[in-house]
Amino acid sequence: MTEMIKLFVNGEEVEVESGKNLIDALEKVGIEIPHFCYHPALGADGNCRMCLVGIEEGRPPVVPACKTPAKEGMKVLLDADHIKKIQHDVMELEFINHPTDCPICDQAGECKLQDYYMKYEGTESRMRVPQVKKRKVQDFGGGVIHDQERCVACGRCVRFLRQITKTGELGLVNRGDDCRVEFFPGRPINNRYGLNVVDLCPVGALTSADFRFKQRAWFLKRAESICHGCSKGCNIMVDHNKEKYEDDIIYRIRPRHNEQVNGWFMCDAGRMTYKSENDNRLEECTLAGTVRPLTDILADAQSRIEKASKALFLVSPSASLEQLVAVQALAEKTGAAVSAFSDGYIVKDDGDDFLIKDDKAANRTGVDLLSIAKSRTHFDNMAKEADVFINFDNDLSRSLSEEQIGKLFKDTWVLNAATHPGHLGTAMAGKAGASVALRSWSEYHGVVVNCDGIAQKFVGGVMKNIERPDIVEIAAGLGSPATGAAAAWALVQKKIPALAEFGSFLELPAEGVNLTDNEAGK
Amino acid sequence: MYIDTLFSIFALTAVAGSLGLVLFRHPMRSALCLAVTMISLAGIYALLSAKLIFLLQLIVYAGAVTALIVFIIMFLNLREKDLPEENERFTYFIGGAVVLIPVAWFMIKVMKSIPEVKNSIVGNGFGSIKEVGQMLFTNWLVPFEIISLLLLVTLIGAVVLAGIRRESND
Amino acid sequence: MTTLDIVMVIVRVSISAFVPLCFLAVCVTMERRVAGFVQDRSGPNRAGIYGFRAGGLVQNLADGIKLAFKEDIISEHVEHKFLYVLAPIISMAAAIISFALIPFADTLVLDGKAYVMQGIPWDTGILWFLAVTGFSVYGIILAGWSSTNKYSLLGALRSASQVISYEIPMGLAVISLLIVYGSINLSDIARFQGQNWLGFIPMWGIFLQPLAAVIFIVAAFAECNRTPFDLAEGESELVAGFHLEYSAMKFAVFFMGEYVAMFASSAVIVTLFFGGYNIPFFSTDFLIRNIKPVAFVMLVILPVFMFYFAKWIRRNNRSQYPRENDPREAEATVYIRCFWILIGVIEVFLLAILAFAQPDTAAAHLLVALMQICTFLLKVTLMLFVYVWVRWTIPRFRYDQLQILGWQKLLPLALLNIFVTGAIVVALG
Amino acid sequence: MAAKVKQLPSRGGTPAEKVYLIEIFKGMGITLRHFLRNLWDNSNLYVRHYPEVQPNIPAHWRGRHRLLTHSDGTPKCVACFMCQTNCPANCIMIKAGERTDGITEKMPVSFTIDLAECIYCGYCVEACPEDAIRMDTGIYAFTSSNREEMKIEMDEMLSLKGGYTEEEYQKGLEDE
Repeated sequence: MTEMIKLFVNGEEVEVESGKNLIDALEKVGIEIPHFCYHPALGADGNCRMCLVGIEEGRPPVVPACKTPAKEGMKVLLDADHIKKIQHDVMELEFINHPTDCPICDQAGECKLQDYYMKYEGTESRMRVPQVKKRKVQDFGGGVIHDQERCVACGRCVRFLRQITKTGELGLVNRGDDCRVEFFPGRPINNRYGLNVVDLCPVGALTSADFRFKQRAWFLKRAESICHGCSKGCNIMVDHNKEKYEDDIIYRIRPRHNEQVNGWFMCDAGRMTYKSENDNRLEECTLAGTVRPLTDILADAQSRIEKASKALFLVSPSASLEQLVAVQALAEKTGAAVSAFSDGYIVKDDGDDFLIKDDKAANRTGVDLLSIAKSRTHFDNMAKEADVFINFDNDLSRSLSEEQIGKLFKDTWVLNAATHPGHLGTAMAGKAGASVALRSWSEYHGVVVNCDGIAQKFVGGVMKNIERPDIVEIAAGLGSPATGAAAAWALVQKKIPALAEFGSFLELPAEGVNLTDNEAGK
Repeated sequence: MYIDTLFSIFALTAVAGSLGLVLFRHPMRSALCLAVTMISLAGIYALLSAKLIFLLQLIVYAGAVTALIVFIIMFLNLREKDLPEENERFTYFIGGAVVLIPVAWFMIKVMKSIPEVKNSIVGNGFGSIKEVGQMLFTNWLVPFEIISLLLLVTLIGAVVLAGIRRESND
Repeated sequence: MTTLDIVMVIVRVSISAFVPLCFLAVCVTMERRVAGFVQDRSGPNRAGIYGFRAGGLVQNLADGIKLAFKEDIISEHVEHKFLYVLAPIISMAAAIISFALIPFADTLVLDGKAYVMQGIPWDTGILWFLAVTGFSVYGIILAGWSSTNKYSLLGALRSASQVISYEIPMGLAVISLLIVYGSINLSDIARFQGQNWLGFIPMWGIFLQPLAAVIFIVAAFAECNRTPFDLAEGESELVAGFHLEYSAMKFAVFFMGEYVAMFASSAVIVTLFFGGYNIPFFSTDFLIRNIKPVAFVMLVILPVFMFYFAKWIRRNNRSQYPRENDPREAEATVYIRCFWILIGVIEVFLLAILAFAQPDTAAAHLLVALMQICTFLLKVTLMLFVYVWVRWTIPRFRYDQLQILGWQKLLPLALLNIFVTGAIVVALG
Repeated sequence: MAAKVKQLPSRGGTPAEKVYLIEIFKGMGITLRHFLRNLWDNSNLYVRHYPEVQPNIPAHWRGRHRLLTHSDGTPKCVACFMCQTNCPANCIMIKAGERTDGITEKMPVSFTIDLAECIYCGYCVEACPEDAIRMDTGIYAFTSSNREEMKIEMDEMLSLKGGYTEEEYQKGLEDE
């Protein structure tokens, strides 16, 4: 428990945590101090002067809030006339050369300049001299586009690349109204976290080439999710929108703050995972080559499972705990084997010591927690025995070559439930099995456990035009005791007692539940 | 001749209506069959030159009483799924019919024993409102008044019953 | 039965069956044109055949053709399809047969035989009307109930309870009238009103029983579901009430049923309170006895009337905006010529009567009967105009106001009226 | 500032008014007067004989939309989506893209208005920061036999000309 101290803001007493600067301390209790250059992950720089606050009976009487630690008994002035004048003047300074091209700026709607203009300035420009012209559309590399005119020279991007990635591609050059951000000639941004500078930029100076002009920020619906790109489980915000007459598609993925997992950032590869959610998805459910309603396929599959001497269910290591448990319960009921064989998900030497991991599966720890076998030998043995094989969205083509898959399931009836085509390679193409188009992770809710044993909930907000089933629904349709999401969650709680205290998965805390001290550590 | 034909038609519709009343499963259909029976009976009264009874049958029974029943059934808004399961209804119907056969046989016997009367149009004033009114207010005054008293008692009873129920509900 | 008997049966039945149907067009046109004029609009005046619009009557033809050829939909959710189809039939049939016992002329004497000028020559009169209008409630209930739609059901509930409630004051108002007239036979009632009171006031029901007239007319409005009592339809809250689910010809039949019911109740109101077929101040006997002067007066009046009528047509049947060779003026010319030809034919007929007919002959009887039919239809048309006029003047009642008016105002007033009338009749002996 | 409330004297209290019938007859008198006046001479109706007599469309009338162009013929629109954001009928559909002619960076790739859904509120015109969309074509009658034809595309809207001069239009805005 952090120590609490008392100080005064505008004459009113507030209690804040000690050991923090004024911006962070007061933000916790809901008092906002405007700032451009300060960012909690990058530390104080103090160059924008927007966060100047008055200290009554203090020396000096006006201090930058980002560099001033909160102290007991401090008397902070925020709405005094001279502070307001400072804020107004700083804003006016920022606007001298700012091209007010909000209509074509992607940042509009989530821009600090816009917000602060409405809150702290709100006056017409007094400038009568022409604005300084700078470069407009400058490719910074790594998918970052720079507009020098919009820049407020806060230096967040420069500091990020020096402190966090330690690559230091960018720098501030010149002084005064010629000050601008530039990369060193011939060395554009070239690292796997470069797009974070777009999020860091408080204005529209740095924009993402990928997202550029695609959507306005205020149309986007937000869903708090977990990145399924690797086992780190970065917290993300899925920004999606359903335009009139069109499908609900994701426009971008942004990192969401979680100190325990990813801090404020995420990798560029993770940001681009949205593309596979939008495009090249399976759309139809087929049985023996013809499109059939799901209920028919499930009925057929159910009768085949009952008749089969042995059935094998292959689950994905990226599936949520609920889905894993639903399939497991189905296997227990029908006497089938479950495997989570997914060696191909691990990409050797791809990870680094920051966020990217070798293991590209989101829930491998969860698979271990539920003690689902995942070894190659187990999978091979079971595949030889089985005459019904159901794949629950495991991309087997990553682990095995097409010939291997074809050989394994030569005489087996195969139901392939998948989000994308090609999970079993093309070897299965001519085979008279069944295939079901599944919901992907941006479309369902659930809980995954990351590589550090932190269980995190995610919410799927995307509603596609084509109704696809979730794995839990399919398992229930095949006769699983987990008849729905709630029943599956109850089973999860039975198997993982550390989660038992949460009534539903939505009650999991935002920062996740660390299971390391319990089962995961075993 | 045409009187006989008309009588047969009315009698048949009356019987068909009452059969429908019992046989239909949905109360709305039964109630409408009742209306058909009432109207057929009114037709038979008309054939008997009983104009007032004919009109009263139409106004009171077909127009008001049955309409009220239909109105209440509409109020309940019964759907197929609200109706009770009646699995063995046809067994009961057949059983009931079998039980009624001796009664019917007896009735036919009684009917046959009644001497035949020739159908003829009776005198001009017969069954008209004036005649019936004069009868009611001379020969039948006391029963008439007693019945009106009885109706008044029923009315008051209905009001009292409805009032009690409302209080208990509050 | 002689040939004349059969001809007379056909004539009477066809008048009582087809006149209400023909008046549908008049009603609908009047409804729309009066609504227009009351609100300073013009109403339907565009639909025409080769430019002939007949004052908006052609619009009805267009509407009728549209309704007849529209797709007739029975929704999937309608469980009782038979009752659903039966409902409009009941309401239309009840409306038409309720007109059957209303006399549209005085008893016609031909060849020494008297023919009662009603669809059905029966003497149960007003009771028949009450009995048959009671059936129209079945149509409403069945329509609302079998539509399986909450708006329809609510509309039917309102409408049915309203019709049932207002039958009581209506019947009671009739009773006080019957005490005065001493008969339930509508022919007797109409003949009674042919007399004059003190020589110059016609003994019409409205003068003898003003309170009963008000109660009866109000109740008749409610029975017809007309404004201000049309909350069964309540567009604003119930969309269209009980006929919401009906389309095409089934809807049209409901619609026609409503107007025929309106026509029939207008006819009853005219018969009970406005002297029926009687021409004011002139009884049938008087007319038959003085057939020659009557024919002469008609001979003079008709052209004069036509002259002004033609002027009115000229004034109103033209385009209200600058237009070269206005086709509407040509149209007006055609109408005026047609009317003059009609008048000419009538004049020839009247001249023949003036020249050859003797009082108390078949020709005289026929002429008087025709005049009375015209008078009756004119009176009914005026009453229909009142219906329309009220609709476009008075806003709709709230449901509780409607029931309060029916049970707490009209019912006691009707009872009071019976007592007072009875007392006066007994006192005067 | 208090809202403007006009207090009308409460009616219906006197015994004569409580009988209703008298008031009803008064009201019927009014409607009858109108009816008879118009029956006598129907030239006083407050009716425009529409297809023959065309209405005079004032400059601030909101008719069919058009997109304005710069003097060189390129669209003024910068695809800021303000009109789409403000559209209460949700009938504007824009797709934005890169602009290469050097005027700005962004322009619409497609700009569709579904006239069947438009309610002609004029919010798009008011919201536009570039004066790129106006409803001053003076076209008020347009019909189609199917819904697809009611969608108008960017090219068509760009080719439409305004129905008024600039002065008339500006004056119309003031009148509004």
